[in-house]
Amino acid sequence: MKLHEYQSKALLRERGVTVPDGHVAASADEARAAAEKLFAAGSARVAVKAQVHAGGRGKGGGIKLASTADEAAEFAGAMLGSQLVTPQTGTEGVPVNTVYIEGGADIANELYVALTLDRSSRCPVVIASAEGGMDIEEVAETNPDAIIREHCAPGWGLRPFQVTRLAYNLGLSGKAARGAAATILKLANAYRDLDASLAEINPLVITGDDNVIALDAKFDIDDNALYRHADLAELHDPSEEEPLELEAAEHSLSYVALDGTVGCMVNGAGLAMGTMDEISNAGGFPANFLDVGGGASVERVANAFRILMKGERVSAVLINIFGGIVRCDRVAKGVIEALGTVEVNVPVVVRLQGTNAEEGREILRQSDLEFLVAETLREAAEKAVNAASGQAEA
Amino acid sequence: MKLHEYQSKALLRERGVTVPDGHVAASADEARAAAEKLFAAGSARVAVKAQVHAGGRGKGGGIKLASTADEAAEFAGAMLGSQLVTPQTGTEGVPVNTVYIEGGADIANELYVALTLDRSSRCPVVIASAEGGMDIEEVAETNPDAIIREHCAPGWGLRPFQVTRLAYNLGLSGKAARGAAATILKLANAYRDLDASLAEINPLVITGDDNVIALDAKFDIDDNALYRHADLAELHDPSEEEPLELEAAEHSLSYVALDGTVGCMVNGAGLAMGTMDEISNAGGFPANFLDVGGGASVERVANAFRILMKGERVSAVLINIFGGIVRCDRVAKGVIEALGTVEVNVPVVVRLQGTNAEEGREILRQSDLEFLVAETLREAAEKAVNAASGQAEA
Amino acid sequence: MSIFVDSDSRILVQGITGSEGSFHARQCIEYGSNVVAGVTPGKGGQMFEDTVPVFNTVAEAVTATGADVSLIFVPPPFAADAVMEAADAGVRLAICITEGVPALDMVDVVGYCNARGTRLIGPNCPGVITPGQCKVGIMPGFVHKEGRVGVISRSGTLTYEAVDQLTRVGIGQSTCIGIGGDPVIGTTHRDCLERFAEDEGTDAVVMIGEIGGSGEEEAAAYIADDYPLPVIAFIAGQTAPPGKRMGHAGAIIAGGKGTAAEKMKALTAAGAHVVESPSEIGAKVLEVLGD
Amino acid sequence: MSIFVDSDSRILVQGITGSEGSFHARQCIEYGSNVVAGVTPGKGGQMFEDTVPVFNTVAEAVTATGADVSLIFVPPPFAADAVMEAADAGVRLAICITEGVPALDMVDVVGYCNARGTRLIGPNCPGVITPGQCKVGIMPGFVHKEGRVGVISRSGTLTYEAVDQLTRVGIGQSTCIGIGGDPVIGTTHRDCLERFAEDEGTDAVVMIGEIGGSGEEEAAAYIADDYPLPVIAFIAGQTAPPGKRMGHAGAIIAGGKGTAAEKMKALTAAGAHVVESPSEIGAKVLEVLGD
Repeated sequence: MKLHEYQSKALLRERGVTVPDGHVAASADEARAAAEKLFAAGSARVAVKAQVHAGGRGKGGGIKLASTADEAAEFAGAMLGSQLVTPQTGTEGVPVNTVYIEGGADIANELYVALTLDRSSRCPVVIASAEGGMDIEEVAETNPDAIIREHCAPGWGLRPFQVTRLAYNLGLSGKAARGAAATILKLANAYRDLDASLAEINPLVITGDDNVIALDAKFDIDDNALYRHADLAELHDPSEEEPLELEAAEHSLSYVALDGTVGCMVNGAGLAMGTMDEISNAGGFPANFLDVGGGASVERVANAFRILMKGERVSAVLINIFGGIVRCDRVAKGVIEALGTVEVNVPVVVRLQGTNAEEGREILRQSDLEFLVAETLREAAEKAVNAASGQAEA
Repeated sequence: MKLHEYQSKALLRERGVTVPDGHVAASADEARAAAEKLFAAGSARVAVKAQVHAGGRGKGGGIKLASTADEAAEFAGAMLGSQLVTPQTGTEGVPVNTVYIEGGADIANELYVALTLDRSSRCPVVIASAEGGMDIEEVAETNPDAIIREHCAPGWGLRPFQVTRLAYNLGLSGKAARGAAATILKLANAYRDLDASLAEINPLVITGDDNVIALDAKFDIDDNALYRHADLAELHDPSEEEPLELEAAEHSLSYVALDGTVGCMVNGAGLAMGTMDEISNAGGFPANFLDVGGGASVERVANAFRILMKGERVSAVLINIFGGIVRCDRVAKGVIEALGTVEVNVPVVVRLQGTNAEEGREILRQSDLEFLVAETLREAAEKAVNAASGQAEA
Repeated sequence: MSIFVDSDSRILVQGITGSEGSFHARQCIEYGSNVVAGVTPGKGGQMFEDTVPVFNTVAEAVTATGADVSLIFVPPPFAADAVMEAADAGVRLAICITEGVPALDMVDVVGYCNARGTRLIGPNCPGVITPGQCKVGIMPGFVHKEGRVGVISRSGTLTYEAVDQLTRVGIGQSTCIGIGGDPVIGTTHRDCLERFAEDEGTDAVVMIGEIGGSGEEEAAAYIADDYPLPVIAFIAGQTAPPGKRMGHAGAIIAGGKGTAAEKMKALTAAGAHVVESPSEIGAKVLEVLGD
Repeated sequence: MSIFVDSDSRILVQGITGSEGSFHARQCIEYGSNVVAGVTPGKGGQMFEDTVPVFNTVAEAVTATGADVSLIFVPPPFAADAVMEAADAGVRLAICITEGVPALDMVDVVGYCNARGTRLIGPNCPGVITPGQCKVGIMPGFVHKEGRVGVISRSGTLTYEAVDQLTRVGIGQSTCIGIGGDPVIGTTHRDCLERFAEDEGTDAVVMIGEIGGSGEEEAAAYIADDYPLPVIAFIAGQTAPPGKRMGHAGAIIAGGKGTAAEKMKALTAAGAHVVESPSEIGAKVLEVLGD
C-alpha cells in the first residue's frame, strides 16, 4: 500500500526526522491559505506538490514553485481535479485530489536514500547515492558505482556504525555526516516499525548550514503486514487504483486489469500468468490477470465472473482450472451455478484438468449453458483467442 | 542498583503486567489511610511490606497481613524506623524507611520467574520454577530439575514460542498458560529495556480464576547502563548502603567495607583482592577492599586515604601499588603529598613494585613521614599484619 | 533417490488441529507419509485421527517422536514464530505453507533458520513431494509419478500442470519442490539445483520461475558453471505489466527489473532449455531426455 | 611462538585520537608493535604521530592497510558499536580495553562477533602481549620477557604482578592475555587454554582467576580432560564477602556461587597447581617447570 508524500512526511516527523513545514490542501482557497501561512513564517517560495502515488511528478508538472500565495492557489487550482501524467503513470494519468503546500529549503547538497528489501540477500538494505533527486534506477544504469549499500542483518538490524560509514561514504563530514547518519537510522527504524517494503527520502537535503532535511518522502507498506498497523491502513487512498482491482480485493480475489480482449479466470497465480502467456502465444491478448484461488467455490467463481465481465474489452473468457485437492466436477458445477447469477454475453472457453477432469467436462457439455470445452491449455488458449477475434469481428 | 518492590512493580505495571493495588507509606498514619483505601476497594486483607533491598523479608518479619486499617497502621508503625534483619542481611539488619500497603490476591498457584544473565552462555536467561515463593537458590539445591530455563539468544531475544513453551513446561494450560507466557515476555522486555541484571517476580501468582499477578517483584539495574536511564537513576535509595561505600563511589573509587583491621589501598581490583588474600595468609584480616585505580593520582590517593581511615577497626594500612605505565616514583610523591592532607595515626606499610620501584621506595624512606617500606607483597602483608596487631595491643 | 524428504522422513504438522492443517495432514497420511506428531499449543495430549499424538510444543513433539521435518499450517500472525520454534527444536527441514506472512517477519525467520542449520521451504508454497515415498504439502499426490526428473517451482497449480504433463508423457519425478511465491523465501531455485546435482536419482530438472526478484538469474549463473544435469525452464509472466503484483507477493516487475524476458535470456545463455509456453514443458523434457 | 598476536599482526587502533587511545597507541608503537592504522570518525585523512594514517571507518582502514587486529579505546556508550564495526570490517581479533560497557551491550557484541568469526578479547581488560613481538594493550611492556609460559588473567595489575614474578625468576612468557573483569567477555579462560594447548611455543600456563561466574570451573573441566600442559592457578578473592562487587563488574559471589574456594577446589581436582598466595605464583611455576 502506497502512502502519499504528506502522509510519509508526517510519519517521519513523528520519528524525529526534519521535514519542511507544509499543509495539505484540497482546493485553491485552502492552498492560498496554506501558502500565506508559510510566507508569513518566512518562506521565500512555496512548493505546490500534487499528492499522487506515482513518481516523476516534477517531470509531469506535478510540482510547481510559487512566489506568492495567489500563484500557489493558481497552481493548486490547475492541478486539483486534473489527471497528472508522469513517466511512471499510463497515458491517462492519475487523478490529483490533494496538493501539499510546502516551504522551501536552502539546498546545498542533495542525496538519495531508501530502505528496501534485497530479495537476493533476503534482508533489508539501505541504498544511498550522492546523486539526490535522480531516480535510483537511472543512477543504477548510468553510474552504478555511485550507489552505496548497507544491509540490515536479520536479528541485528542496521547498526549505528553502518549509518556513520554510509554518511562518510557519501562524502559527508562533520555535522552533516552526523545529521545524515541519524536521519538514515530513523528512516531504517521507520521502515522496520511500519513494515514498509519501501521507505525513500529523495532528495535528502543538506542545507547551507549543514542541517539535514527530508524534502520528499515515500513509503510503501507491506500489505501482508497491515493487520498489525490499523493506523496505517486508514491512510489508504484508493483513488489512483483500478476500480475493478479494488472490487476484486474486497472479495479477496487477485485481479489485474490488462489491455487485451481475452478475459481469464484461473486457480493459482502462477498458472494464471502461464495462461496469459499462452493466450499471447496463441496470438491473442489477455484482458486481465485473475487468480480465483485454490478453493474455487461457487461464490468466488461468481464474484470473479462479475468482475471479469466488467472489463470493457472482454470479447471471450477463458476459465482454466487445474483440479488438485479440489475436484473438477465440483468446480464445473460451481461454474454453472455461478454463471446462472452473472450475465455473460461472450463465448466462454473452459479447460478443466486434474482430479475428475473428464467428469467435469461432461457436466459442462450437458449443461444448458454454452461452453467451449478444451482439454489442454494450448487448445483452450487457441479457442479463446479465436472466439475473441470472432466476437470482435461480429 | 537495586530497586524496591514498589518501584519494580510500578515499572511492571507501566508495561502491562498485572500487580495488586498498593500504596507507599512512610508513617503509620499514611499506612492506615492506604489500608482504608484498599479495604474500601474490596480487599479482605492487606499486606504491610517493608521496603528494603534485602530478600527473605517474610522470614524476618518484614511482611505482615492485616485485617483492619488499624492493624495495618500498627504493623507499619513497628516496622518503620526499625532495622529489619533477614537471612540476607547482616546481624545489624537494614533500616526500614518505607512500607508498601497492598491488597490481597486469590492465590491458586505460585510460580517463580526471573530474568538474569547467564554468564556461562553469555546471554540472558529466563529461570522459572513451579515452586513459587521459594528462594531459587534453595530450589536449585533441593530440586534442580524443577528449574526451567529459556535463553535469550543475542540478536534474537526471547521469542514468543519460548514463553509459551515455558508456560506449558511449568504445567500450566489454557488461560493461565497464555497469561503467564504474556507476563514473562513483558518481564523479559522490561529486563532488556531497563538494562537490568536481575528482574524477578516471586511469586508469580495464578489466581483461582486463572488470572496472572505479580505478587512480589525485584529489579537490579546494571550500574554501567545507568547513564542511559536517568529516570531509573533517580530511584536510587542509598539508605541501606555502607556510607563509606557511597562516599567512595562519589569519588569513583571502588571500596568495600570488611570486618578486619588492616586497611588496604591497591591499584587494580584483582591485585586488591590478592592483597586481601595475602593479608589473610599472613594471619591478619583486611579492613576493606579498595581499588584506587590505574592512575593513582594525588587526589585519588588522598580521597582513598580519607575513606580508608574512617574504617573504625583500621589499625594499620597497607598500600600496594604495582607501577606499570604509572611510575612508582610519581606514586610515592603522590602518597606523601596525599598523606600531608589526611591525618593518619596508624602505621602505614608501603609496597611499590614495577616501574621505578626502587626510586619510589627511596623517596618514601627519605620523607618526613614514617613508612614501613616493603619490597614483596608477602613482606608487605606480614609487616602490615604485625603492625596492626601491635597497634591493637598498644 | 530424492532430495529433502523420503520414506524415512518423520513428519510433524504444526497447526494440525486447524481446518487446513487437519485436512492436509489427513491427505499426507493417506498418501503414505509418515506423520508422527502434531503440535497445537493447548491441545497437547489429544490424538489426531486416533493415531497421531498432539503436543503443546515442537520441542516436546521432537523429543517424543524423533520428528525431523515440520509441515506448518499456522495463520500469518503466528507463522514466523512457529517456524522459529521448529528450528529451535532442531527439526532438519521446516516447510511453511502459510500465505500472507509479512516480508520482514520472513527476513528474521530465514536468518534464524540459517543460524540454527534448519532448512526452510516456503512460505506461501505447496510443499515438497517425493512421489511414491512421501508428500509433505498440499499438492495433489495423484498427478505425480515416481521417476527421475526433479521439479522446482515458485507456484502451486502451475507446478501441478507441469507435473501432470510429465506424468502423462510417462516421465516420473524424483522430488518436486514448491519454493513459494513470496519475496523472501527460505530455499531458492539455486539451493534446489545444488541438491539435485548431488542426487543420484535425478537425471534432469524442470525449473519453473516467474517474474520478480532475481532468483532465476542466480540459478542461471549457477547452471552456467558446468551444471551436470539438463535444465528445462519456463518463466511465467511474459505478458505481465510492470509495477503490478501478479497474485504472488513476490511476482512483480519493480524498477524495470525482474522481467520474464531477462530471466529467459539468462537461462538460455546458461544452457537451460527454455520453453515459451507452459504447454511445452512435458514435451521438451521428453525431447531433452531422449537426446 | 605465541597465540593471538605476533610480529606479523597488523594493528588498528579505534579511538586513536582520544587521550587514552593516543597515549597507549604510542606505547604500543614504542614497544615495537606494528600499528598500521587508526580510526576516529571525522578525523579521517589525518596522520597520527606522522606515521599512522587515521580513517573515518574501520572498513576503510582495513581495506587500505590490511589491519587484522583492532585495539579499541572507545567510551562505554559507543564501545559495543565500535567492536561490531571491527567485526563487520573483518578484523580477525578485536581487543576492547574499555571499562564500564553495559552487560547487555556485550551480550549482543559477543553474539555478533561469533556470527562473523571475529574473536573478541575483553572488554575491561589490559589486552594481549606476546613479549618481544607485539603489545596490543595497556600493560607495561618492560615487565615481560620472551619465553614459554602462557598467562591468562581476568585482571590487570595482578597479572603484571604475576608476570613480574615470572620474569624475576628468569621465566619468560609466550603470550599474556587479560581476558577482562566483566560478566560478559569475548574470550574465556578455556578459550585461551585451548589455544595454548595448540601452541608449540608454550610449555605451561599460568591462570589467574577471581570470584564470580563459572569461567574457572569450566576451565577446570577442560583441564581435567587430559590437558597437555601444566597449569598453575591462583584465584583472587578468597577473603571476599558474598554479594559485594569487588571492583570488577564480574567479581561478585552471587547466590552463594562463584566463590574462590569452589574454583580452587575444581582446579585442584582437575590437576592444576593451585597456589593460595599471589606471592607464590613465580616460585610455583619454577617448581613445576623444574620437575
